[in-house]
Amino acid sequence: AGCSGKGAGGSESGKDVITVWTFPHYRENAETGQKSYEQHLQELIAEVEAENPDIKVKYEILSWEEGDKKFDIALNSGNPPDIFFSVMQPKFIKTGLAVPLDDYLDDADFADLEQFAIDNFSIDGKLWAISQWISIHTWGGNRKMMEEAGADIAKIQKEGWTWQEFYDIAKKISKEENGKKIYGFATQGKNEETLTHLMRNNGVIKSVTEDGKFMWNGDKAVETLNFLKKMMDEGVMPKETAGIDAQKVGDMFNAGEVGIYGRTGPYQVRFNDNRNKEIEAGKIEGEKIDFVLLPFPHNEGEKEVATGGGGGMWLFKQKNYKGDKHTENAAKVLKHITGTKSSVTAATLFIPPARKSGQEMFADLLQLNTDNGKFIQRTLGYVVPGAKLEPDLAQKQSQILNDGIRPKFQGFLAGELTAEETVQQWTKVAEGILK
Amino acid sequence: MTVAAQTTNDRWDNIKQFIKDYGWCYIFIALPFLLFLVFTVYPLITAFVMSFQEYGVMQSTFIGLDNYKYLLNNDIFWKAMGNTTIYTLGTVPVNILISFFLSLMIFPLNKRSQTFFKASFYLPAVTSGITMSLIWLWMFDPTRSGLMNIILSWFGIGQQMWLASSDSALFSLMLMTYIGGHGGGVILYLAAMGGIPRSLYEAAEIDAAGWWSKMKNITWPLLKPTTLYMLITGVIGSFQVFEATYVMTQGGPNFATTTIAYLIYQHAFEYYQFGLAAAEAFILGIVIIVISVLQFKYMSSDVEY
Amino acid sequence: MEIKPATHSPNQLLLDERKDQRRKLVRLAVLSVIYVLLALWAVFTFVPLLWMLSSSFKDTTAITAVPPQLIPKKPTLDAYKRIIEVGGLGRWFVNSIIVAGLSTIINVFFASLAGYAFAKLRFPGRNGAFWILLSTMMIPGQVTLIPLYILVVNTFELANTYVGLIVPGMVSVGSIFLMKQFMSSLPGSLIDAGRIDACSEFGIFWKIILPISKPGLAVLGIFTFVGHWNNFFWPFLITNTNSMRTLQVGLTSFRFEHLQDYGAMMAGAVFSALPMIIVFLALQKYFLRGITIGAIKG
Amino acid sequence: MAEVKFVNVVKEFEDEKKGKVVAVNNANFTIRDREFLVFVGPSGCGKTTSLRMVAGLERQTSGDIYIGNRLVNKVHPKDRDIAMVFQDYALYPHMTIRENLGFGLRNLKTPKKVIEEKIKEAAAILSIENLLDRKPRELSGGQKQRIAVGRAIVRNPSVFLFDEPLSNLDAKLRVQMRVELSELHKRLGATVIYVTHDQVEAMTLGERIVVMNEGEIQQIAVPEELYEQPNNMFVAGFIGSPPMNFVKARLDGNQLYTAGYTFTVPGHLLPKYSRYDGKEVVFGIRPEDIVTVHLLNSEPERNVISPTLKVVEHLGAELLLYFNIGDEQVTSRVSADAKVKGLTPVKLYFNLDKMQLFDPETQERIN
Amino acid sequence: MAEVKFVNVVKEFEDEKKGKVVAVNNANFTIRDREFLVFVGPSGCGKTTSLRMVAGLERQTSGDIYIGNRLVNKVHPKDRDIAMVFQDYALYPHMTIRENLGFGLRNLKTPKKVIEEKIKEAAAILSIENLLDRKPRELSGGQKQRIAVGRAIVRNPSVFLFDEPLSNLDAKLRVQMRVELSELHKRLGATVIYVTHDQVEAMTLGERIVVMNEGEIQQIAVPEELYEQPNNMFVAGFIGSPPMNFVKARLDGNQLYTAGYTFTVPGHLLPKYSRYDGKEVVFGIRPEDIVTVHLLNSEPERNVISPTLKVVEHLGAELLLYFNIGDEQVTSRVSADAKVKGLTPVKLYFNLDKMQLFDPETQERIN
Ligand SMILES: Nc1ncnc2c1ncn2[C@@H]1O[C@H](COP(=O)(O)OP(=O)(O)OP(=O)(O)O)[C@@H](O)[C@H]1O
Ligand SMILES: Nc1ncnc2c1ncn2[C@@H]1O[C@H](COP(=O)(O)OP(=O)(O)OP(=O)(O)O)[C@@H](O)[C@H]1O
Ligand SMILES: [Mg+2]
Ligand SMILES: [Mg+2]
Repeated sequence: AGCSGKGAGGSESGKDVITVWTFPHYRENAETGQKSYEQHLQELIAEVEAENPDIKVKYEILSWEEGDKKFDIALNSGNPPDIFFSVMQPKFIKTGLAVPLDDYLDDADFADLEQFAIDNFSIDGKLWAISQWISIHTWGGNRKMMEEAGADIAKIQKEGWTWQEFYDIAKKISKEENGKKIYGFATQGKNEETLTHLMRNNGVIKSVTEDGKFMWNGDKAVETLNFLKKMMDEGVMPKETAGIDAQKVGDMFNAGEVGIYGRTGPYQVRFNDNRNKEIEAGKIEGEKIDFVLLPFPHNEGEKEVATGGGGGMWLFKQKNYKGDKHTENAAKVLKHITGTKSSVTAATLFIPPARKSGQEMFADLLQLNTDNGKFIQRTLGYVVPGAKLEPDLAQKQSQILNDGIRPKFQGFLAGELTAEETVQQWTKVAEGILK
Repeated sequence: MTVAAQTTNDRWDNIKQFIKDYGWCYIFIALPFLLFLVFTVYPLITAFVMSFQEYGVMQSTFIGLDNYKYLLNNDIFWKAMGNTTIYTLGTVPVNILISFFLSLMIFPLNKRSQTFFKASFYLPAVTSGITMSLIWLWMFDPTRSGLMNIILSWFGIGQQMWLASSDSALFSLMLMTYIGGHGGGVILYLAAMGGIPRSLYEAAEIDAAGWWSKMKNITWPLLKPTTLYMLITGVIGSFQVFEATYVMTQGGPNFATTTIAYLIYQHAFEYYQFGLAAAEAFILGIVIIVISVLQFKYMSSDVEY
Repeated sequence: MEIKPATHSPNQLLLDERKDQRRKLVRLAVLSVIYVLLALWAVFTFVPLLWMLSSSFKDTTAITAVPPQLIPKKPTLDAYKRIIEVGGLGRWFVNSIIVAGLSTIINVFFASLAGYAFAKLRFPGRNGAFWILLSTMMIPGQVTLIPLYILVVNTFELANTYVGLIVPGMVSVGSIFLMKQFMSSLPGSLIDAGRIDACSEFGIFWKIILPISKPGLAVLGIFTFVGHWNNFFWPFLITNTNSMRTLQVGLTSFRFEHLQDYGAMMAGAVFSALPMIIVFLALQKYFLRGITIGAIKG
Repeated sequence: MAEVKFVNVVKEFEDEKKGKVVAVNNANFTIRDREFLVFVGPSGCGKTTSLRMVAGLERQTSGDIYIGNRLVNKVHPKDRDIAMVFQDYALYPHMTIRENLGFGLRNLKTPKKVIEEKIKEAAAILSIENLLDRKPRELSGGQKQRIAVGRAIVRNPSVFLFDEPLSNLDAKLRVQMRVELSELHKRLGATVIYVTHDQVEAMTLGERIVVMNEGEIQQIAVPEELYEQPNNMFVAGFIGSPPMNFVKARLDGNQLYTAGYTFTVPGHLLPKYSRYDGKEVVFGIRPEDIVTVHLLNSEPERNVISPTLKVVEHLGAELLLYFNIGDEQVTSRVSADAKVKGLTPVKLYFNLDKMQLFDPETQERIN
Repeated sequence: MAEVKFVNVVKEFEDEKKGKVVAVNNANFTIRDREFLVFVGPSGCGKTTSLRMVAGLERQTSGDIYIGNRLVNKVHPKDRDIAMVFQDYALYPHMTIRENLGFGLRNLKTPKKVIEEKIKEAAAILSIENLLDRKPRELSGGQKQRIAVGRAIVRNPSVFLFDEPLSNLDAKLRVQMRVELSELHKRLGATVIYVTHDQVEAMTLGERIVVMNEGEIQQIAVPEELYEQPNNMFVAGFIGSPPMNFVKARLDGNQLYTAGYTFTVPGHLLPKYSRYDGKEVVFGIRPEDIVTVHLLNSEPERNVISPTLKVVEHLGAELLLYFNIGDEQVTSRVSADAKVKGLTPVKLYFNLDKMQLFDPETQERIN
């Protein structure tokens, strides 16, 4: 192909060229016979090209770290790809180049999509992307360690657990064994994700409401922070949490240093299975782990709330508008590569596909009948989306996050601020921004 | 022939002569300069215009000095300015000194050892900044199993939080530059040291100067031009430091490592406030220019460029 | 008048002898200390590199093992196998060579041409032009990304082409600065001799100045090559197909959501550092001669 | 025909610190065809600048320069039919000697065979045949110098320009090269313009000499004239080694009063000094015109003084005697036969037939 | 007491390309207290090396060096009670003159006031008071040279070492500085070792001169002796400018046969040459001992030849006449009064009373 590509769009042998930018979700595994994400995408593209001989699809797999930035630059240069994979980003909408999908979808499509998937990508009453999956946020646990500490895992997965119940188990797991420290709980402290999960399960579902009110300003926030503090003080959770990232948490869990850990997802079931297989095959050293997905614990008297998200395919036009026909073609491609068959991607990642038809089609792959599978199904029922904010307000919210919550929370984890000071300070930032 | 005709003729002659005399000079810098105009100056001018706008892809609105005003009244901007300054003050002179002392130690060695150490100090530069940052992120693991903590424990020093504490995060980033990354400086210093006449040292030896006196009174002052060069390029570089913050700390914790360059990135790509980012860049640019001019003025009294 | 030893006493001789002995010892001691210090420092600076090297030979568990294994217990080539299996490695490598190589050649050529003009030729506007160049170094590059992208991708439509990869980096002010400093020390009479020998102005540059500037060119060459070889962001921005990727861009495909293949990344980093080490070793003899920047007025 | 003519030539430089510098001020003179002309003067007086203007490496600020009757103001160096030898030789360090010699011709697209021949010829003239395949750095100073001349020869120019070509050589080699250059000039029969700050070189090599100082031409003359009839104190002091002695004096009738000594001016010289009778003058006399009395056949009646010597320098064949008249140091140069030992007073005869008087204001020679 | 003594001193260098280089070979001599001794010789003969061994900047391979009776083989430069003036002056470019002068004393922790005084004293001696606050780059060559000497003076050493201190100055300044150095030596009364490759400097400055060649000492003598009784052809050729003429000849009775001419040896010289009767010799005669006949009172009967002149150089007071005897170029130096014009043959008288004969094998003077 070499030098043939000349920017997005344009035509090649009279065909309408549609550009797709997406990310490498998983790679090929020759032993399990699993294809790579790229291969799955290629299949879908081949189909849509066969169906529409006037369309040529060009796709690019971006790298995770910098892909967003590449897209940001392309978008702000007025030259985004036609289709892009992303989570919900109100700022995309604000540029005026994102194209709402309502006109290109029929009722059947809407019916097939999980309601959460629709809600997640709706703003202004318009749908901005077709979700590929519902990525549920969960916690994860080491069955052996938890059961030794007296946990009834089946019950937890079915009915949830309270902060206290969680704390008791975690506390029991924590110990120091011949110089090696074992923690009941660990989570990454680079951002406020875990805090968000706990806040939602302490009755505060949104940090900023649709009408522009800041909700993380009161006792509930202090209480939640203090719960974390207690765990750090008591050695249930590493006191270095502020400097621990997700990768490190995973490593610690695999090394048997952690019983329960924060923020993983169904995908981890697959990774864990693969790891166990490799250990069995003697390819790598290590202990096999029986991995269980866990719900977020909720505070006594508060409702259990699950958190989810999900990436989807967005449709864009270019500043140099290429015509309605082109947009239509792009929408066609988008629909196909997010269609029922595309659920293979979600299923491969062991995440529930956003399309109900997809969940059915790949039921085997999803192993929905296992304990973990059942837990996922249950979670889908009570996952609550965050506030659906206007782009402007969304931007303010992210500014509150960047300038207030995240830095102060980091300061709190590092032991530099008390819970009260933390809440006070970020409230002040939030009020300044929302004013 | 009329007078007027003569003068136009003269003028034409003058132009022809000018082209004959200097034409080549301009041709020599023309192509580089043209490319430079297109790919550096033009984007810079566009960015400069952007700094007076609220940028939008479809259309930008002119808002005068609002971006600049906003920044000058913004706490985070000043915090970042402070961090950047501390970082610059804490890295550039220290690193120059380290390079200087390393060179000082290498210089008296024989050729083969010189080559060996030069290569040793330069080679870490061949790995990309991102890879380096990733490795360091790993070394700065705040738990007991972090490499840096393990090394410290050999010396009986307790566990450090490194990047995880506001107190030590910026210092950790600086520490990273102290170790490694002196290859260029060492090469430049060694070359310059080779240029100092031997007779000066011999004169000093007869003048009863010891090692320290020779170093302080001869080597160091005579390396001023090189030091100035490294100071200026170093300041330019460190005022624009971005990669380490971006990969390792994202400005945290609690803004302890937020640098101007990182702030620019945040404004540009997180909020799509390109106008604001441009304004920030130009404020930073002015600061750097002022500092460079001051350095030139202060340092170059003995130095000929 | 100072008192000077009138006669040559055996005492004095002994004293001198002892003093000399001591000086010799001190010298030896200092030299050993220098070697030890330098070696330690070298090891210190090498730790990250060694870590990179050793990690590239570890399996996925060893890489995150606690405590860290400085030397892999069970060295394996798996990581290297993985990066080779991904495919495209050869192609990326070739692309990198083309892009970094051409960029270096063009950069060195332009920088020496302009550096020569700024250092050795006198013409109206010389200083002004040079200072304009220099001051643009002081503005952070991030803000010009969007305008540059619009220019290269939208206006010139150079996305995903070698030209687009190379052109914006063809001229670097830093390189011009360096070459100007270097060329100022060349004897001007050679240029005059060339003029009298009926050599054209470009001929003087090409046949006289370039050949005698080899040390400077080598230093600039390696600096530029390393810079372009490690350049990630621009190639990432403007390439769209696997076949146009450079090594640095290609190597990022080992990062997956929720899972980073550190082993492969480190193997990739080792792999991509190799050519530069070779280039460095090949050119390092010029580094010995080095270049001097500026001079003390004496 | 390669006469070189300067008409009202002025050269100014813009110096960053000093502002405008006049390097050559209104030079007017003609260098004759086949003449060996030497520019001499102290450092910074504008010699090199004059030469470079002839070469076309520098353009005069105003005035005209002609080479062989052709106005060359706007002619490129390569078309001026000149060749130049530089002070630092400016050999191309990366080329062999052969390539160095042939470089100019190759640029002029001369056929290979012709180039080969010319190189051979030049190499024979300078006896450098065995050096042709070396690089400049493998040569000694004298050899380099010869190559630099060879590079000029192969061009077969009508004007040769030399910029202090001998100043980097040691004393002995300098003497040898001087003779070689002199012979070469005779053989080639080209016009030669030669710049030096060494007056010995100027005197021995130049058919005529241009003495410059601070951009101004002081005198143009053949060596003897320069030595015997210097225009002014500058020329008198610059030419001759040790230089002419200058002593403040007052002329009164035929008596010359200096600090402590009185001299009698020979009668035949008096007419030309009549205007200065009773006025302050500067009395100039060359060291060789002050001799020890006992070397003469008979002791003269007048103009003999017995000063105390400060220093005696032994130069083998000669002695230099230093003493003071008032504050001014005076040198006498006598044959080693004088056998002056130690610093005892000695009788010295001033041969005032060879004296010069100068106006202390204008510093011009009184004539 | 600061006599300097070399006993069997050998210095070898390890050169990367040439292997072992003997820079100084078995030197044995004593420099007397307060003596002004000059080392002279061609480039690379080992002069600087000898000096640096005295300074302690280089350690001899074998042999002993004494300064003032103290064996200094293992004494550090700063403790040798010496001061050195370098060829390139080695002034610290970034320090003012005052700081330059005081640097050594400051290193020795001398009290500030004493330093100030010593600087003042040295500045007065050298009349450089007005330069003290300048930097070296603001000085002319002569001034720099003076500062370099000043830096040595403030140290008040018993031995001064000079390494070609005048070679960077122009001819005129060189003459002036020579006299200054000479006077300075008298005033300070210290031992001076002075290195130069310029024989004029050596002759005028040295109380005694050491002539070196290729690491070997050729002769140590006072200037007159060196000039009149050179040990060998090397010394004879090196001392004197223009150098002594050498012509291959055969001695037969009192006849000296050269290529084309026959000379008659004065009878009083014959005894010492008797051993060489009938053998090949080298006939040496200095240029000033060949004079034009018409400058003499009467034409001598013998030893007059009429060669064709190749080149005539006019040096103001003198003429140099170049001609050949066989293949060998011979120079005659005559007063300018000889008024030789053009290259017509001229009658030249060889004053064989001043002749020397050398053994063509050993190159030693026949005595
Ligand atoms: N390119 C230049 N820019 C400014 N001033 C110059 C330039 N070239 C020469 N000058 C000045 O012009 C004057 C004459 O210089 P020139 O080189 O002709 O002297 P010179 O007689 O050759 O001296 P030297 O014997 O030192 O070579 C000096 O004052 C010098 O500083
Ligand atoms: N450090 C050194 N290493 C190797 N050889 C050296 C060294 N220093 C001097 N030599 C050699 O020793 C010999 C004598 O050198 P020295 O410097 O004493 O000569 P010189 O008489 O001072 O000459 P010049 O007049 O050129 O200064 C030379 O052949 C030189 O190459
Ligand atoms: Mg000159
Ligand atoms: Mg020497």
